[in-house]
Amino acid sequence: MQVFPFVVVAWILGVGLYGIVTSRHLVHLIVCLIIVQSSTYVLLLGVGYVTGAVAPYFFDVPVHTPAVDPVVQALALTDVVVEAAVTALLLALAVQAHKRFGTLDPNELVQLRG
Amino acid sequence: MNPARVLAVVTPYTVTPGLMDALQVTVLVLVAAGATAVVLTRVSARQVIALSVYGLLLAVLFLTFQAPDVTLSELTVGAVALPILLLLTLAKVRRREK
Amino acid sequence: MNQLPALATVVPLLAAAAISALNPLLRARRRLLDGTAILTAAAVTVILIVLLVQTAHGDVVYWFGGFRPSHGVAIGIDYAAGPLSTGLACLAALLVTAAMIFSWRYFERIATYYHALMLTFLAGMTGFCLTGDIFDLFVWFELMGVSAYALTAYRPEERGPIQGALNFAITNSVGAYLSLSGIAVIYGSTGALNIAQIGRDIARHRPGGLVVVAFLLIITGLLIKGAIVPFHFWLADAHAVAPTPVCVLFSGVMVELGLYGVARVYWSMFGQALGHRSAITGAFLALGLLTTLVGALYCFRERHLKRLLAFSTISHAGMFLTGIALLTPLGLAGVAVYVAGHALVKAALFLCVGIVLHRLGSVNESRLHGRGRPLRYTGVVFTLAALGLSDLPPFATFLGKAWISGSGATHGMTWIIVIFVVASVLVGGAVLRVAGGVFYGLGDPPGEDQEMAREASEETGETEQGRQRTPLTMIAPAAVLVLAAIGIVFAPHLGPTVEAGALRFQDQTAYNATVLSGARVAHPAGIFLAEHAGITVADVVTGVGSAAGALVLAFLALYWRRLPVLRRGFEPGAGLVRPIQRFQSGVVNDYVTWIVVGLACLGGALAFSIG
Amino acid sequence: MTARQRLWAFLTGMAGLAAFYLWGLAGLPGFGAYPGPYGDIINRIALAQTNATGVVSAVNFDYRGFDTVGEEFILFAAATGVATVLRHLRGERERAARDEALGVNAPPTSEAVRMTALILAGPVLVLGWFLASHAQTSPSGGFQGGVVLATAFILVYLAGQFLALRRISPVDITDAVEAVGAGGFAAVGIAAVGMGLAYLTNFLPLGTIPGAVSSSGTIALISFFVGLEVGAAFILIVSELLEQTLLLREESR
Repeated sequence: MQVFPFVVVAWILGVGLYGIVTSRHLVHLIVCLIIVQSSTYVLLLGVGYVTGAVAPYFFDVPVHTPAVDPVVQALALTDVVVEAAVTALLLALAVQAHKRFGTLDPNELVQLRG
Repeated sequence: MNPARVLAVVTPYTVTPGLMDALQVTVLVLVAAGATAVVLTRVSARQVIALSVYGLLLAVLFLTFQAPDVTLSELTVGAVALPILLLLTLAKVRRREK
Repeated sequence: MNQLPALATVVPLLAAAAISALNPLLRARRRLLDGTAILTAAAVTVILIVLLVQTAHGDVVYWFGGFRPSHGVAIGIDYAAGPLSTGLACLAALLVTAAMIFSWRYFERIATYYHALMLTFLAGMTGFCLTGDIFDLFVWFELMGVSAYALTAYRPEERGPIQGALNFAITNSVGAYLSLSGIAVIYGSTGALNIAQIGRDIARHRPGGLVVVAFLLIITGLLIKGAIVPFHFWLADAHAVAPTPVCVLFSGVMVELGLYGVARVYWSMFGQALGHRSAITGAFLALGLLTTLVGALYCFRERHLKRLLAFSTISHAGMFLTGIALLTPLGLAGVAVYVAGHALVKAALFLCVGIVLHRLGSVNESRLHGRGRPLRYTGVVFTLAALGLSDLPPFATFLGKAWISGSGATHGMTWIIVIFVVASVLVGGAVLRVAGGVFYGLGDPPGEDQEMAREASEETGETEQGRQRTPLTMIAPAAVLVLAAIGIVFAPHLGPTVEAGALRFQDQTAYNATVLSGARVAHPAGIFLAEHAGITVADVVTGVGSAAGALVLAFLALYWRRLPVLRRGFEPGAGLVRPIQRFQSGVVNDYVTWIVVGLACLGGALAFSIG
Repeated sequence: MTARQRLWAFLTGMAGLAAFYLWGLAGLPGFGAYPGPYGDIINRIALAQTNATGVVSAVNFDYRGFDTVGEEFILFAAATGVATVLRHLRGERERAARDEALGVNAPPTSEAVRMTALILAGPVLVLGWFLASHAQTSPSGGFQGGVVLATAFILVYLAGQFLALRRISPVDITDAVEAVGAGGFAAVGIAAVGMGLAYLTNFLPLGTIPGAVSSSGTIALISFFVGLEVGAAFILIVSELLEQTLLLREESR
């Protein structure tokens, strides 16, 4: 249980990168990029977890109760929005790529070679 | 098992450490399976649905990691907003193919 | 309270938001829009110059939100503005100002999007240079990235920009997410996000696997942005298609920011922990020199002007990494001066290519042969800048290269100067061939390579309408930048000051003391002593030699048809095109594969050096 | 490289990278044993210093507020980028979607969908603002609130009223609202600089009851601006993509 979450993180990262490398459709590639980024959330929150601790909200719990690390959650929050922003821009590029190239297969999306 | 096994606070809803470990392990396995499923579905329309389910699984995982803020954020962005953007892009691409 | 560090990043952000908010109002008044953008960029340049003067005798540390560190633990975010980092930020602001002046009124703009994106790009660069917090570094890295992706795809009517922006965005995003994993790993071990605090904590015990993995993961995104082999493939696709003012920023300073990030992460965080092992620096030295040669070779056989300059940027990125990997203060000082000189010269070259595109509507060297004669001033500035790129003595590029190779020679690595000269001859030869062929019609037009011709032919004009006259706002910034590249060399006692800044950059204990306890350290001490930063006769001879070599190579490239003996060698890179096309394939799947393979090899090399 | 070569190169590279990655992760102090001082210190002092019971929002909008400024402008730059890339290009003329041209003003949505969408749009709007304004109390904040606000806009599209809606929320207004959101956040910081404090210092009164909606000074204000900006940015992105889908833009040959 000590290392298992980090093995899952490595697995998600590997699967995501596999998806990007073998992708034949740009939207599929962008979704695999989302998977690669989601591996960072699981890693971030896994690193900040404290066994047997409560969530860092002291509305109904006294302040000194052992709580999970809030900083990591703030970082993960910032990341979720960064992911949405980059994905939106990539999808807009995908729409234009389909208009200009007529296809969304990364192997055909080649104007500049060599 | 690491030393900090004592429970921080005991309420009627507290999950015993043993149960929490089991819960986290199962959800982690489901998340790993979800990620593999999303990557292996090559049909884009179906992949978006798989991504939405994956977003839900991640949200449950973050709940077991005691991170409600990130859960809500993953739910709204990962399970709702991103799939909508993806579906709109696919609608545009499919309409042009016709 | 010295508010300058915060203003350097917040002023462009506020201006971008204001411009975008007044979109309907400013859309019609083009002059007001350009004016505000230029004013903001100039204001940021002035702020950073004043800050640079203040950092002369010590880093200026600024804690956001007023959360100062209590007994060695930082809970807020800080800016640690040192002489080198502020200098690089100031260079970035200067280039943005020049780019905005270049695009005064003639650059095709849409509503206020172009100006807002350029200002967020500037804010991302200044934030990246000055920040002292590792996650903040990632946030500004992303802001720089997103603005750059949008600016690359500025003309979606053509296929090139779309492919360039997609390759750029996907490769840099993969790099950014790997860097973020590295940040999460180091945070999991030390529980700190402040660069100084992390550096102090991990230096306490022997570096385990975690430190090495975190180091490599964090610099992955930075190496990709710094276009180091094998992560460099995206750069040529993105640079060749971006609008000219954006190319000025990409080649002039964005690539150098990636390498500054590598230097900052090494010197302020992992240096002491990794114990400056020669195996680690050896790996980066090899990568640097490999990049120098690969970039120069690609550059010489290119016919698309913007792509040619992009490949020369890759070559120079390799030289900068070599200078950093020497770990000596003179080497780092050489890199700083070389970066400044290269940015100014490369910016001038790109602006001239922009003028050629504005007046003649094409960037294909074979098609432009001899048509550039009426552009007299542009020709003069282009040729001067081309000589600067091949490291002719009065230029700052020559000074930087002399110091790097001098420092390498004193440490027993005399072969660095050989590789540098070969690369500058190839790069200088290519750019001088363009200067001679396009602006003065010398020799015969280079062979028509159908592949490159197809790429360059699609390049439509980027300015609103072709003009018969080159407006002053286009040629003036180019001329000023080239003269500045010469002016730097004559700055009073430039050597000692830049070397003192390099020493302060390399002294991790002084950095920790300044950031965490606000101590003033008068005499920082790196791991190597400061060497004499002068110019020897040998340096001048090698400088003039490499420039002469470049001229001879250009001459051969122009007149090869009339020299029967050389016919085979100088066809338009016939021998090299096939293998190079297999690598520079333009398919993003290949680029990500190269990232993974490159990381695995680099990781293996570092693991052996520690394990 | 051919697909096969690429796959084999990737698999070997990934094997090496995964081994290297796990070798590093093995050095971590193990799942559930968070070593660091940062989180524990923040948990102890957050309520006292900012009167906010939601510590994550306190970190997001106060202790590490400058990260959030950067992240807001990442979303701002992305939305501007989407508007640049999907803009009305020179050679394109707008032609209403085929089915739209046949007098049917939207894809034929059933009455049930249209009814629920319209009924839900109001409560979703209220939920969005509830989330954005309760950053310092409960596990919510500007981000989630903003995205929920954008969902209200998508519900209206589901109800098939996109063309009607397009007239009342043209891109310019959403652009302005987004810029006001991002600019407002940066301006709150500049106000602190105006008073001689460090950028983004929490200079407003913290209120008496910890966790009340009016408590914790600038955190509530910043969360409001963030909600405005995230909502407007997502509405802008979705409407840009909607315009691409519903209103075909064919290049005039």
